[in-house]
Amino acid sequence: MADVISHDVLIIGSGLAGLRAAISAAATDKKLSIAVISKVQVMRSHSVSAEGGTAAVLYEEEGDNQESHIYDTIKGSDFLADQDVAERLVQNMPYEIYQMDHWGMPWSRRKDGRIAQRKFGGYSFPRATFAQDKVGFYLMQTLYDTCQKYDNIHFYNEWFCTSILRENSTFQGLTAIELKTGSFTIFRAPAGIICTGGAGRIYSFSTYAFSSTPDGLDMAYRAGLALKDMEFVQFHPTGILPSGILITEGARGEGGYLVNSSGERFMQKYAPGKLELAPRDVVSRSMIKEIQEGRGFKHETGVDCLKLDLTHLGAECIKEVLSGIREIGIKFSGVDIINEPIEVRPACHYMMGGIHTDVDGATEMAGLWAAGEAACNSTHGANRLGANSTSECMVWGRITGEMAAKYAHDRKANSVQEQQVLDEEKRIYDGIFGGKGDVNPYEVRKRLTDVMDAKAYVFRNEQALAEALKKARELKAVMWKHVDDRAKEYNTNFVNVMEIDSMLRTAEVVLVGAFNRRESRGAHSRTDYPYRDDANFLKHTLAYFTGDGGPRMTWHPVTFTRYAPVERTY
Amino acid sequence: MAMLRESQIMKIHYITGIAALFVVAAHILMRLIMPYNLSLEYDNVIANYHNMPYVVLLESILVLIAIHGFNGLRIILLELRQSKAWEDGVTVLTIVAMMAVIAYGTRTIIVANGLGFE
Amino acid sequence: MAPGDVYALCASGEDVLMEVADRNNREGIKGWLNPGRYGWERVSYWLQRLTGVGLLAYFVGHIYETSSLTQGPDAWAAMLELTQTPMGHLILLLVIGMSTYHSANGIRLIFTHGGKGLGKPGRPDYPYDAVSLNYRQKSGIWIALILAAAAMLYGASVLFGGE
Amino acid sequence: MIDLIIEKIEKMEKKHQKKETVRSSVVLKVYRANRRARESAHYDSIEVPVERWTTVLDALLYAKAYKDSSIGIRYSCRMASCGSCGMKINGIPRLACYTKVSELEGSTITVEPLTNFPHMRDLVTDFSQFFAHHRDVQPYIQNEEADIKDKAKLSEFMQTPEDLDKFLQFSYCIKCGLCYSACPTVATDTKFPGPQALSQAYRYFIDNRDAGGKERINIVDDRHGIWRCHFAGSCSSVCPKGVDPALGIQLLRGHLLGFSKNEKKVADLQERLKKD
Ligand SMILES: Cc1cc2nc3c(=O)[nH]c(=O)nc-3n(C[C@H](O)[C@H](O)[C@H](O)COP(=O)(O)OP(=O)(O)OC[C@H]3O[C@@H](n4cnc5c(N)ncnc54)[C@H](O)[C@@H]3O)c2cc1C
Ligand code: HEM
Ligand code: SF4
Ligand code: F3S
Ligand code: FES
Repeated sequence: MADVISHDVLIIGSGLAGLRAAISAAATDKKLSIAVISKVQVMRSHSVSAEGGTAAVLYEEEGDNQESHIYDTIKGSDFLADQDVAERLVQNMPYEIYQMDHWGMPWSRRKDGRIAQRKFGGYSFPRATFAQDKVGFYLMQTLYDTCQKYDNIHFYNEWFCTSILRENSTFQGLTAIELKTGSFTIFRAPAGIICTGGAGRIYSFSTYAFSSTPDGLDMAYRAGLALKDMEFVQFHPTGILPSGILITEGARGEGGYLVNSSGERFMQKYAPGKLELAPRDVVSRSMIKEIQEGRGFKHETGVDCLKLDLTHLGAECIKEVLSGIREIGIKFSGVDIINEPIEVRPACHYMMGGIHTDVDGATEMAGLWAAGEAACNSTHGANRLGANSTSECMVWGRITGEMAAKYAHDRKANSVQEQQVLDEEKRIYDGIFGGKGDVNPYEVRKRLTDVMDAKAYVFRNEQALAEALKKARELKAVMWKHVDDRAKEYNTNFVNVMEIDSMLRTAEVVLVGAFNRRESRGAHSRTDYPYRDDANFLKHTLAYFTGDGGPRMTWHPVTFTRYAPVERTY
Repeated sequence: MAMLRESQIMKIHYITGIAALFVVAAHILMRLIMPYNLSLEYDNVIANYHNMPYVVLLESILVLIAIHGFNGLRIILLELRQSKAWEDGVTVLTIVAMMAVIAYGTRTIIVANGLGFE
Repeated sequence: MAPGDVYALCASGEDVLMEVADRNNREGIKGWLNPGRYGWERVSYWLQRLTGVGLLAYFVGHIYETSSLTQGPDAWAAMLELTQTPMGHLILLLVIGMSTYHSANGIRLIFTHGGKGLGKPGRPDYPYDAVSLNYRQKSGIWIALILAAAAMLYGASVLFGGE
Repeated sequence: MIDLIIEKIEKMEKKHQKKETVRSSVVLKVYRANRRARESAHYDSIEVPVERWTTVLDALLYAKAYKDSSIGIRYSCRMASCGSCGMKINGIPRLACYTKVSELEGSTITVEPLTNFPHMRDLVTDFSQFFAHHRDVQPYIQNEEADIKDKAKLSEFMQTPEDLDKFLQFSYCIKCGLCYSACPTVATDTKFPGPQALSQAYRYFIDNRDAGGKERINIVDDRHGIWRCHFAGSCSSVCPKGVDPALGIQLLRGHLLGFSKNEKKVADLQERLKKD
């Protein structure tokens, strides 16, 4: 059988959640050996792209308070957030911000030397803590550098995890492929944390890194864990054309306007109270409406869009706090935001859904936790507020790291079930590497993501979703699984094909979830059911794997501790 | 071998470099007080070696440039290959070469100083 | 081998193994051959080296040359016959140029290595132009080159014009 | 007067940089070799369609999807913030996702793996030693207060925008390795930490929250340490993020030489300040 590597805690994914978990596990118990396994080199994780801010209540003496952060989060979620989870997030965040400061995070500062915060969509106080507009990057750097202090953290750069090994419902380890050599390896440990991030690459027009594919989610799904609330996909109002690269919400937080082709600040019509700083689902819907009603611009690629105007902020302000997006604008869109408005369009940006966990981030499998965007502990419900996601990664990274370390403390890695390893080997080497398909897998990916863009975008309806589902299933059935590259070493073709395989399954879960949820809530907006339906749908969607057929769907109750649902206006 | 920190060695390198600039300039200027060809005549040269300040000047040029130059060579060689044998070899070699050149040059100065005056 | 194997090798001090694992794909001094890719500072880098080594070679040669003094006027004259030739003068000219360039650029480098004359770090604005590669540095290199040329001209007038 | 001339020259150079050429297709000349499989190296020429905004990474990924899926390449963020896609493009180390085809001259683009990194396959190189160098310079805050002990007493280190500016630029580094690939010392010296690691040593050295210093300084003050930088400047000229590692290295060396005094006062926790 394959080689075996043993550790005490396995962390899958080296984004913000993964690194925070690694430090917390390593610090909790210095004797444990922690492995961070990632399909990219540590610092290449998608988290480095996060731009705008990390939400936390820091200045109570200046008028902010935690209750308000909790309420904003719950209201933003269209009341689908579990309220105990939102409380946990808000209460833990100040500590995380200061801890990052102590570890060297270059937070932007106010003149008095204290940490600066900016406005962000959906909040009633400026509480997005920022470091210019490269928050995710700096957080990653700070965490990565801090990891270097610990001798008990072992990085496995560029190992692609393929499946979870388990006995009944207890975690035992993983199988993974080392990209460099192509060797198939078993990792054993009593505890594991899945931090594999979001899956936004199932859409074409997306702000995500190319590496944000759902293979981590899919791995959990295939191991029998539920995927929760997958139909809730956030579309960020300002992705630039044609690449989909993000212009941070911080740009609007600093005072940027959205304008339509008649030069009008159209958000005045849709959210007079908050204007451009309404939550993202609201802004994205308004933008699509403007476009549908013919007040959009045409980008030279022929795509409809609107413009984000930052010219009134002045060169100095832009260079000081929005330098990153200025660079992005010039380089990738050919527009210097100091002089000209930039063309934008809503782009797939965040997955509210993920692996079903409880408030501690524990999954349904003993010894296995999930944190970050891959997890769905229901902080964000039907719509996440900007800056709350990096927060979530930090808070649950820490919590799960600590819990996994405590759990692993007096446990040894069990020997794994040989049959599972053989099955997995068969699935990937006979089914995929040795597959006999003749359709180009990359073409399959393109078709799938284009369908998702067209049919499961900001507005959805029954007919479009049904068509998309049909198309996705057709693509799944097509004979496409094959790998042209026969080499063992650094075979990215092989990796791509496995990613595409997982994308097909996950896209199906998203579509079935969206199809079943016959209401409009948060980011999920159905033109055929335009209102929120608390009587029937104030509950989470769960999807279970059933083999080759579609997912088995069930519901899960929402936890309420303080606020009853009310109508959501801004 | 690590008697000096690298920063101390480099300070010496810079100081010897600058000092060399001055002494070499003096050395060259002294050749220019008379026509170049004349300056090379045996008697004139030997006369120089009897002029005590000039002897000091020559000796310091010798020492400064040898230190600076051979340390420079050491730097280049160290960067070329890395293994313990090579690095130790380079260190020993440059120190020995430096001392040999200084000794040989000093011998010339001493002998020339004692040479034929009427 | 596990990832980080090279690191493990460095740590265990196995120099020879590390060299083998590591030399792979190093550019080596071949990289000097096309300095135009990178700019003036890169030119200064290898000119400083070449002139340094050149001067060292001349220095050693010069010590040998003068040592003939000790064997009396005849030996000295014989040595001069060898060195005071057109070829010898050309070499001397080169040495003048090299030492002028090396000294002038060397003084600039001493300041630079001490962090002087480079400007202050601060918020980089796009398009990023490194402050350390500023025109003070570039002019320093040009000045060293011009001085070297001037010194060589003067040297030529002394060496070749005197007859 | 001199300043004026210099400004003029700078402007002229910048204009020169801005040139864009729009083409409808280019030929990618891709370096191919699989080290472990002992395959010998050769170049493949692949023609791909391009548009005004196509980056070299886009072009390569198009080639990978539709022409030759076996091209080995590393990429992730496609927005110049993850540092994956460093490669030599027309002989100069650059980020593929940050280099537009329209910025390049000629209709053939040569792409090769970064030099000075052990080669793995096609455009992919091994970064283990590069990361190890980074780790060796202790790139983290050394301070008794680094880990918050009492969660009930939360406060930040005071840091003015001026304090921040001293190290901010160096913390832009995305560890892409372009500087390492360009540096002529790295090209021959396997033990030299390289511009990335050395500038990170300065980044933490000058951060006013860091109370360490001596040990980190002794690490770089080594036979193969900071002194092996000769200000070739190539690191700064290829750095895509304006880190200017050459500057960081020289400034740190200024402290080692005693040219610069370390006036850094280790920052106070905000709360202690309030009590005073
Ligand atoms: C452009 C952009 C801007 C954003 N800005 C903000 C913001 O301003 N504020 C905010 O709060 N949030 C923001 N977000 C959201 C936030 O960045 C993400 O939700 C968060 O970074 C996710 O972190 P993560 O650790 O969960 O996962 P990721 O950073 O995505 O990391 C996933 C990790 O899992 C690894 N992995 C995946 N699959 C496998 C596998 N099969 N085997 C091995 N390893 C695997 C990957 O290699 C990677 O290391 C932004 C998101 C985007 C797209
Ligand atoms: C006259 C004034 C001189 C000054 C100011 C000077 C200065 C310098 C400086 C600053 C360096 C660079 C060190 C580095 O990059 O780390 C250097 C290198 C060197 N110098 Fe000199 N030098 C002088 C004369 C000489 C002479 C006369 C010789 C010949 C014997 C010489 C030989 C070298 C050598 C061999 C190097 C090594 C090249 C390198 O490190 O890249 N120098 N010098
Ligand atoms: S200093 Fe610049 S070139 Fe070097 S690794 Fe960092 S970002 Fe890349
Ligand atoms: S290229 Fe190398 S020599 Fe120094 S200035 Fe940069 S590290
Ligand atoms: S792909 Fe991330 S830097 Fe190019």
